[in-house]
Amino acid sequence: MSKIKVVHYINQFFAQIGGEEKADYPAELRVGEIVGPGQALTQQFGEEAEIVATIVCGDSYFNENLDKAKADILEMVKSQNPDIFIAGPAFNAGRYGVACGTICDAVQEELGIPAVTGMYVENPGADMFKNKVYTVSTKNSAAGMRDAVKKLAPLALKIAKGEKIGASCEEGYMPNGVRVNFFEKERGSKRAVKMLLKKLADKPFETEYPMPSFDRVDPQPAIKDLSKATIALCTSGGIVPKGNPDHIESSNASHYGEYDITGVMDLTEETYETAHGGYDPVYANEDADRVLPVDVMREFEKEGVIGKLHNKFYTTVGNGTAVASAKAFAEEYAQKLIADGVDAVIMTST
Amino acid sequence: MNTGFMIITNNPLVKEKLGEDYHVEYEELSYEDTLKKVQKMIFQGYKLLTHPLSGSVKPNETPYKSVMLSESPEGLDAQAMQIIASAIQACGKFQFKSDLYKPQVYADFQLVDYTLISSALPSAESWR
Amino acid sequence: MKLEVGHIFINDIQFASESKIENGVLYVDEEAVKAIVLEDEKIKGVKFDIAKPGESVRITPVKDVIEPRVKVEGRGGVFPGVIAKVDTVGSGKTYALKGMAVVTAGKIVGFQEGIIDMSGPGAEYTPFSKLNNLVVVCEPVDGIKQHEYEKAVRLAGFRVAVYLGELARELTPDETKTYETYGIMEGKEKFPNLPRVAYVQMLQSQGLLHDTYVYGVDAKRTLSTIMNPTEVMDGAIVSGNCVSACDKNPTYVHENNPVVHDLFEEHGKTINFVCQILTNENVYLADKMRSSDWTAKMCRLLDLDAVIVSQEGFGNPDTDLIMNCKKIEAEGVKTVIITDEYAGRDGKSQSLADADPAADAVVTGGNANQVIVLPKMDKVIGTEEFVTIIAGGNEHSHREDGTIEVEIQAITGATNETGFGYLSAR
Amino acid sequence: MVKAIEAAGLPVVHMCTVTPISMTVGANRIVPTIAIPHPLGNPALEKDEEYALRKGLVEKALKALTTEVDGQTIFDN
Repeated sequence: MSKIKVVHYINQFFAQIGGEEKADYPAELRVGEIVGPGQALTQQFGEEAEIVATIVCGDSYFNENLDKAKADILEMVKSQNPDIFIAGPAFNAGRYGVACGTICDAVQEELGIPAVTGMYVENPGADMFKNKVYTVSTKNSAAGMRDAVKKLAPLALKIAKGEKIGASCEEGYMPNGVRVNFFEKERGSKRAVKMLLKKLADKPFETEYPMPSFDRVDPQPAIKDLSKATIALCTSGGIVPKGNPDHIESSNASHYGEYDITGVMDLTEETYETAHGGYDPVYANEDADRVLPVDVMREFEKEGVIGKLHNKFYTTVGNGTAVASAKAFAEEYAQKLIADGVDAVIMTST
Repeated sequence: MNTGFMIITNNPLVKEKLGEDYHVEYEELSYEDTLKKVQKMIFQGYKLLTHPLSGSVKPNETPYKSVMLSESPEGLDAQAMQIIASAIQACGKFQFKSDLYKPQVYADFQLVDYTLISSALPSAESWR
Repeated sequence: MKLEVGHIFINDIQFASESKIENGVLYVDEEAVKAIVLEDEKIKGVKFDIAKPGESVRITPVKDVIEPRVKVEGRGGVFPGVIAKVDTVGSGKTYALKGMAVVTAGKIVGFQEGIIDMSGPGAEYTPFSKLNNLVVVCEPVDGIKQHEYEKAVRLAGFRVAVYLGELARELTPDETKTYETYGIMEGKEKFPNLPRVAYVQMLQSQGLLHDTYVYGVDAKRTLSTIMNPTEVMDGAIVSGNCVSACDKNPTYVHENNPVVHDLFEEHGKTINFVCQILTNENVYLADKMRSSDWTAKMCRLLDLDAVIVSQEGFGNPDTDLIMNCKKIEAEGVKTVIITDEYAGRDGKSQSLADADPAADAVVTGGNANQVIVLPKMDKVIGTEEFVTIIAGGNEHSHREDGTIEVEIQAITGATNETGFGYLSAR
Repeated sequence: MVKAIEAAGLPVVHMCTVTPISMTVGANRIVPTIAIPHPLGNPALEKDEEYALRKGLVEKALKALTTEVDGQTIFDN
């Protein structure tokens, strides 16, 4: 049987080109070369797999020339036609982690080649990509290389061979939102008793099923002077211009709406409606101000209570839309709001 | 304020057995649409009295569902809204096979649903 | 209260002309057990079969699994309020036939589930594949109502189990285990420094094929209550439910409740196992609130430090579970909860129908939607007629080569929520 | 969603009927509203009464935005 072909992606630092001062190093394909951490991977692979090429790219270069870097690297990977693509491990290096996640995701999506990476759990790249790309959890510095490679190499082989991937705790990847069954060494009741003893002793314990996220963010400071502030309206109540021009789905929406309300003083039955499928739409269709209070905001604007009503509003449909995509929508339009100089947001929900 | 209760159902057996003595709203709907009807009423302020995922027969497996609500609106209830929303969401987890059974099996599904909703009657009657 | 449980190991079951236990072999006089089942005029006929570990045998649809026991010393008899007269059990001496079970099978309703494979991949998912099973398949008289028939089969299983248990009365157990709990003050004095722990067991209580009985009382007509954990070892709780086979507790699980046993392992060493608290899972929401209020109130009254809460069944009990957890935690009592998941075939859906940040210590019995292909078996006890449509099966369940594709929710005990099995998920 | 906006650096007030949901989605400034199908209105009222109701609610929201909070706060009076 021929060996599994691997293409390995690393940054300028692990290629021993240099540190931050060399971070603008452009993407480079080194066919037949095994560089840096590739040595450790190769050792773990044994006879089963070989690194056929290494791609080196500076972290700043990748992140600052995202489209070009991505396209170039995809071309390089394609030319080698590997069975699996491995990036990193990136440990706690933030931009490197994001690059690893980004390129693995692109390789999988655009080339249909499976990919795997590894990094420290608090690396921003982990949160961004762990649900899309198998991401091995590593220590927070390169001192954890041996340990990282021990998990990364066998997982890569399994994925390349198309074998069934076990649960995250068995394989060493970060929980990725997919629940996978496996047999524990102790029965459930025994595990419960052990967990209870730890909880009683105030020792750390690990729940087998983390509740859906209840994480909090710290509140932003209050607005000092409302009369100078630009306030934006956003809603998850699905308010859209009449006819729903962007075809926002009534549930489980795949996109959000951005609408200009320059000069709009009042939302009327003739001009606006709701696309939301989760509540009785009659009242919102009669008068969309009941969900998105443009009329009173205009009055407050006129009275000088607020500086300005932002000239765009953002709308989503809360009904059945996955938490992850709702979050992604909001992250995206929050950036637009900040860029447009908005100071605060009123979000209405049905 | 107790306004009495009613049963929203798509189960003809519930209509037949309980319709004379209780307020039963029967409509020929799917399991999921019955839950959606209940959701709409909860949004209108009807109080949810029984759990919409009563019983262990899975959604999309049994076609029948009966849910008890207050007879008139009593105000919005956040917990009820969460319960009905997750119940509707749960329908998506199970493959639809409500239409694959032999006729006799439907009678069994009706019976089990009937016993489930009936189990709420003593409590409902003692309060409402 | 102190109970000694004597274990009598059964390595084999054989039909014979006389019922007896000899050298670890259970000999069963088929005519005698037949007569016991047919005492109930609602049962027209009955067939017995033996299924052993490793055999190419499938038992389906399973109704209940029961471990034969006999009370040799102390108050009451096995299955009080159901077979024996009502009397407080849980003290004295009881013998149990280990390594075997009575399995009742056969159709009660047309969508019935419950598979026990004695070999192959399915066998790994059910704890009952490791036992020598005496299978009882009943046939009802014509025109019987499902309710009456369910009850008839339920009781027939217990009668057979009690008959077999009696065979051990004069034997000497292969090993004996002792379980003892104390009164509130007594326990406090005995273990002044050990944390006080109880087991909160939620019982399915909703209607036909969804009921559980405590000393013969239908659990949906009960308020949350407390008892000695040894009482379940004498059959104080019996099962009347089998829908959602993966996460229902057959009577066998009540008799051998794993949380009770594993808490006893720590009793007097790291914890003081105070008592067992029973609560129900009713359909009516106000009942759920009342029962969980009551549970939390008792945890406080008993000055507990921590509890383990176990669940039974799919869907609405998630609400009871979270209510219990939240309210008990609010009383300052630490909780660990045991549940199972319905995360969809792809594992990507929300696992539970309810959630709360207070539930920070969860043990899971795995994702019940996981698909498994079960091989064709040489012998089927009961009927595979329903496998095509039982929970998790579908129109393609029966494939041309005789294998069947089902979700593990159809397998008896696969994702048990008292932590009886080893399956988990991440 | 509210959380993502706040995390991005903008103060946000969540006007919603089901405040427990608002709590679970992690909003820090919460103003309870009238009803799910019409959070900022009430069709049973006359047009001008309804407008006054909405104005009152939005005023509360603006007040919330000018109030410092240390954690999740419901502005219900």
